[in-house]
Amino acid sequence: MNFNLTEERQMLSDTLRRFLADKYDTDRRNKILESDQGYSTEIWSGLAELGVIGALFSEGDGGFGGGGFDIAVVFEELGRAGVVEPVLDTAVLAGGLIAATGSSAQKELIESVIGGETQLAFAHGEPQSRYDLDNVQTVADTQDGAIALTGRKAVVMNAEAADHFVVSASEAGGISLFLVPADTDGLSIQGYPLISGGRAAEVTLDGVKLPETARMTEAGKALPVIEAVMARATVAQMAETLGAMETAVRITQEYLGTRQQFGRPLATFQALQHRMAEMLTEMQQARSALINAAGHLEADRNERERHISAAKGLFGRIGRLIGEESIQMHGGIAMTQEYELAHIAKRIIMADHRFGDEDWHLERFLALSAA
Amino acid sequence: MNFNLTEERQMLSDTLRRFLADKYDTDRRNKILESDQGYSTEIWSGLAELGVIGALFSEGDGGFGGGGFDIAVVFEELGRAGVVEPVLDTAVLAGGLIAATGSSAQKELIESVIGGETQLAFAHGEPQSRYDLDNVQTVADTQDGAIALTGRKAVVMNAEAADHFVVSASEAGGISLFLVPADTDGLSIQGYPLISGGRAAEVTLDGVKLPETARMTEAGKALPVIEAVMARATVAQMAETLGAMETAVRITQEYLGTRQQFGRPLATFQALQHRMAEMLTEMQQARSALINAAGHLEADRNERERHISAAKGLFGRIGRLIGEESIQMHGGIAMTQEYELAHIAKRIIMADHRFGDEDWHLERFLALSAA
Amino acid sequence: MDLSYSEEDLAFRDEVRSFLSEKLKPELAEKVRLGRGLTKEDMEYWHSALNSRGWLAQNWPKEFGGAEWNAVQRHIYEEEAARADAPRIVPFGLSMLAPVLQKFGSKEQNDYWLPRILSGEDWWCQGYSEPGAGSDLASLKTKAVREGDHYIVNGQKTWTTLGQHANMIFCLVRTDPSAKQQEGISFLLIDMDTPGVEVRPIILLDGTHEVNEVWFTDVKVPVENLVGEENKGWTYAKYLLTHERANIAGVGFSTAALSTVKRVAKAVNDNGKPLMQNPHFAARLAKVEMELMALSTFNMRMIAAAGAGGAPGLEASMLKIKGSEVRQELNDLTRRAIGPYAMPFASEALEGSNQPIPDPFDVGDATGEYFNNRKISIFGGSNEIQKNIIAKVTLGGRA
Amino acid sequence: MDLSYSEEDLAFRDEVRSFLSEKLKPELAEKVRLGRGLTKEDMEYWHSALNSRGWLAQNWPKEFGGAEWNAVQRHIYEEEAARADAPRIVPFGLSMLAPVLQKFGSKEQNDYWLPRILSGEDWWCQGYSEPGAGSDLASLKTKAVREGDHYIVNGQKTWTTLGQHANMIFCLVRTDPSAKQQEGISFLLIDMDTPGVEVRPIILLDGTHEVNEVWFTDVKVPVENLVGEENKGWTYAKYLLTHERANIAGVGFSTAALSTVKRVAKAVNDNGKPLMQNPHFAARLAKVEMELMALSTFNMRMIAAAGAGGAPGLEASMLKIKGSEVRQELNDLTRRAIGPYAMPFASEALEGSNQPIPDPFDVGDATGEYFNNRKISIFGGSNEIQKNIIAKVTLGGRA
Repeated sequence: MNFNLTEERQMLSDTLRRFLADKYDTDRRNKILESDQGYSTEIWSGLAELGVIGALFSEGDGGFGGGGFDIAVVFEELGRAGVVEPVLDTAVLAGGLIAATGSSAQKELIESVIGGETQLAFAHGEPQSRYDLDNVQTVADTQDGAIALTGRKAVVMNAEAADHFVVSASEAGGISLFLVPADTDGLSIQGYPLISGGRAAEVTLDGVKLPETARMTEAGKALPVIEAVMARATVAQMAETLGAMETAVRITQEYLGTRQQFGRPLATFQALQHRMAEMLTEMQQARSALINAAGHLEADRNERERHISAAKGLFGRIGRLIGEESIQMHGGIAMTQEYELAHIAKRIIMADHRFGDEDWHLERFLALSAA
Repeated sequence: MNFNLTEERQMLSDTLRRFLADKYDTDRRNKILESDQGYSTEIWSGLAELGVIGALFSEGDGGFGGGGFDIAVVFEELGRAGVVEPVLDTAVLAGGLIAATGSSAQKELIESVIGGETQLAFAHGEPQSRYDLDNVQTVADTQDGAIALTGRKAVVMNAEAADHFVVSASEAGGISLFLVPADTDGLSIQGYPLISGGRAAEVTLDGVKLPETARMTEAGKALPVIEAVMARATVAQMAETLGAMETAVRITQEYLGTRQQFGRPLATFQALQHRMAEMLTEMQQARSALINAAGHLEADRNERERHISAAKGLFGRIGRLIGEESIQMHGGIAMTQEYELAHIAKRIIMADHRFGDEDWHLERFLALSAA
Repeated sequence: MDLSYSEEDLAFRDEVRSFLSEKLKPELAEKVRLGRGLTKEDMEYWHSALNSRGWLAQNWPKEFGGAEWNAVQRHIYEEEAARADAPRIVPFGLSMLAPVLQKFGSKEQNDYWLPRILSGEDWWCQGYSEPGAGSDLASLKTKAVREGDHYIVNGQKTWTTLGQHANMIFCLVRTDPSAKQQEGISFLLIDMDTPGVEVRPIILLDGTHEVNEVWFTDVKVPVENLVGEENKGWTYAKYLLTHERANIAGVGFSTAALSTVKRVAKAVNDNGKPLMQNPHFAARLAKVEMELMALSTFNMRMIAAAGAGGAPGLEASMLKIKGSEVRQELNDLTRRAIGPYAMPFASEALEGSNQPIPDPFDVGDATGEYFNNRKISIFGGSNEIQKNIIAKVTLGGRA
Repeated sequence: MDLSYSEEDLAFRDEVRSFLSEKLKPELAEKVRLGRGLTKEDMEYWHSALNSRGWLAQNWPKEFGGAEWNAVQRHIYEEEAARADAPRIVPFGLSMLAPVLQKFGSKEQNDYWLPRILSGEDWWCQGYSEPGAGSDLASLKTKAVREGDHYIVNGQKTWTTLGQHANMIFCLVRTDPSAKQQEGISFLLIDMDTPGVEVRPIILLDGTHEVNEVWFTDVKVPVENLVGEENKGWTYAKYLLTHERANIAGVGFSTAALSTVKRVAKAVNDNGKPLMQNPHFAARLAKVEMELMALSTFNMRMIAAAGAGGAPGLEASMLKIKGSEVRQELNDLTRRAIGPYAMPFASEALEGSNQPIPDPFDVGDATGEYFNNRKISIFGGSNEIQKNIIAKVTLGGRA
């Protein structure tokens, strides 16, 4: 057992933190939030140059990391700064799927992803699927060697910016994955902003025609790889949320220390002190759960998913606590859109709406524990 | 709508409170707790003389009350003083069943119950039944006009003191009730003390022979009346718990006001102040839930039971909070057996183990709400 | 004790129902149900409909043209209005300023201002909070200096709800800077069209514009706009804070929110079944419904006690705490229910978001409402302040 | 980062397992599993078995005859001992007094007392708390006045765990009554057979006798029983409080409690199915299991940091808070699981309760344990004190 970061990871963490402290203050981020694109091309290039995207891929795929703790280190820093750029969707989710199961031709994309030139999106969830991974009604129909995809994908993150989509569809009694260029005929997008920043879209696939080379896995066999990549994405998102919680608590501590009420700083009120102590204690639990999850990404499926669900369930509860308490302890100021905490708290709380919420993972943890 | 007590009920409440303040202090009650009998014959007679037992029966049954708010008023005072005498078991449960469904010969017992001369017990729950009312494996077998009861009853309150038992048994595809004198052959008792005071027993029925006149309801038709009387008993127990919560909070407030730590009274520490404010708020919720339950005892079955389950579910949560918080805010002193709060807190918390706990009523509330 | 309605109560309920079904336009109810921002015209329409029926000033004494409803009537209206998705009555003129004028104002002030509140001629907003004050209201700094027949007002108010629609604001201002905190404060009525008054929007974290900053720079206010005596404003402010308790628990809002959650939870698919049947979601919902059932009775008990001359200051604090918890929990459940569809942002303030966002469960901006309603445990005396009050009363004056 | 055990760790685990299966008598494990009170002989037996193996003084440096285990080894022992239902090691001599002696005691003191702790010749108890002090330990009043070669001790200690078995007590006493609270305190070793020492039982609310009052009336203590310097006792007491952190989270106890709950919940019938399948009970259980999984890693991280020279004072407070919450919740679940059978009272102290109480789920005195373990958030620095410490450190010295 060893709980120390390697020197490389510590360096990456430090560099990324400095970059973001320098480039990504509240004003800058609020401008990005208000922009049509929903993220900054400049920041994106900066992250790529720093090697942040490369750190999420293994050496075999052209990166220099890709382990659970690489993901955790990068996303904790992104979360700390409330970064809305689509690193998770492009690199961990869609990029991760290509790395895990793409053909060698498809894998050629990864180089430009790592270089920051290509954006990706994973179109998987559907209006009826909620958080279930195996509920896919989009259909892949093969006739005369050509594949046609028909269906609707819900709340697809980064859809407008994506150059390519990884799309899931029902086929051969299971789920298949396809790599679909964004400009393919029949694929249409209705985009909108998200309350915690960034943009998503409803994606309609109206008989989207694809060659056999678009196929990523053997027909109907994609579910295990989707689950494995989702596990990595969940670790990324939890790390991001942990970073955001650190920021929420830091801002709240600073506010309590300076804001005067009834002639003394809020930090001297014991009721608030004890609630702050509880928040700090819960954050240690969250960090420990994240370590458990990241440390079991290479374990067998049941063990891996049990740790993922235990951790994500805990993050649901703790995230709500930290998000709500940091707003409440501030009072009115935290209710304003332009205040740093408002954005951070929204990211923390809305994290429960991706990759399964607290109850969904509770149910899953029970099922996995009984198995 | 009207939330005031009638003058009679207010008088009964005042009289009973004075009687108990006078006769039932901590020392006296601790002696009762340590006694073999587990309750005081003298207190019992005193309660009967005051009319406390009569207030739980309707005029038609020889009492002068019997409404939901009569029950609530009496038991709130009993709970306030942490009374362990078996009023609930003798008068509300077994007595209530006799009043509700006994033959006229059986009902003659009520006079001596009201007079304080007769003790009763309701032998219904079984080792496998947990809180379910309809899970009865004790069998009533009728041959040649004689009934034989065989089975085991679990945690039967007041069994050792009871002169008569109301016993439930399976018959004719349903549940029947029988009135069984305690000295009937084949009925044996293994008694033990209870952690919150009073005594109970495991009751074995080994071919207990009864005449047809022992029967209380039409064969197999007793469940609705059991449920209705249980609803009254649940109101009684919630009122008792509310009274106990009032005492727990009062003792805690007094302690916080006098106990010095770091040079000032505990009551000046804001973290404790806020927790006390939360306890007081929750107690108002409990009182309101009790009023809802008591006020719906005469409603139709579904409406009545829905309010009972809503209230008892709430009492489970709030009781645990008040019990645990009042101990915690005291510190060590509340951990000692002889301190008033220890007994009161145990009664509050153990109330969750009768008539269905928080989760059981949650489940039931959901079923009743869907119906 | 008796929990049932009398014949008269039932007849009144029928009156309310038929009024609502007649006057509440479906488009307006729809807006309320989906939590969409109401326009000034929407609110004015509803006030005018109630006023025509004599039901706008529900708590005013009859002598001032009020309906003077009893506790049960107010409860019935609240319940029916929530069930029908009627807009809430904007409280600033009707139930905040008016009781203060009726109790402490001059006859001239009452004769002039009260009819204008009823007719909608004046739209009032509240100038209490200041940026530096927060929960510590008495530390306010906005100054009013007497010069001849006028006060000259300088300072800044904040969190002024619907100030963008208002033409009048009632303010707490400091008239004696040398007095101790709670002394030296006066209660002043200010015309917002006076030169030197400036309203600046505050965008809340859900993207809505409902609160404002109001800045005063050398604003001239006629002395006849002083309510009561100079330097006694704190007394009036406290009266205002403790007076309007009827709806402090927000039972009506929560009742409506509960029915929304249930409707949505029946419509959402959760792994092949309605989410309503998911035991964990169902448990959350049942728990908050149990709380609401108790809260509703708690609220009625307190209204009844207040009506009978009781003064439930302590219980009002408890109602506010529990009421906010219940409502916030219900808002949490709605956003929870819709899963990934909780993420789209329906902000008024954001570019590109004038397009409709996807709303497959017909629930409106559930997430926005969740975030927006974090305010109900903060504004109007935070839950922490309420707990201080409860502790002060129950732990023997210590705080 | 690496969460897996090394080869050496795994070998050590096998050693621990075979030791436990050899030395832990089934009757003793059964008593531990059912939470029955252990006799003095039971505890002495277990100490002696560990001592023979060289594993009694797990944290002592080798120079003093200790095992000097690293963090992982201690964690492994803790886990395996809990799994096997081994008795806990009575900590007063071994992990409370001994580290103080080793750091601040004289060579003579160490040479004399340490071997007697290992051999079991002395049974130590702790004289810290006083009736008037509680969490405010520094306000203690027990006085020791120097007279020639002795101190004369007068006063009263309370909550003295297992004091009924002890022949020695280490005490904090006030030697300079004129000094400020935390100064003027000394650390004294007192033979309980000295005239004037009286031990009185305290019966806890679960009916057990595990704590005591200890009264001192003109008790003569030789000056060589002073540890370190006079009036420096507070430093040693703080060292003691911050030193023994390895098991502060009680992960081993909670792991055992979790397996008890699971076993019982599978055996209990809930409306025709095992209670384990009741979604509400299962949810409670899953939630606390998730917490325990995280807590276990949190605990390991802190042990590792402490082993690497870190000083996790803040985190120790957090571990104590969360550890007590997890354990108390598990105790709650066990009593909850057994339904009506939670009510019987297995008190040692009550007449007529020597008969066995019904225990159909073979769980022992679950309710007693639930009530008894309310203490873990109270004793040894209450959770409120822990939160004060956390706030003091993290909110910049304010408290």
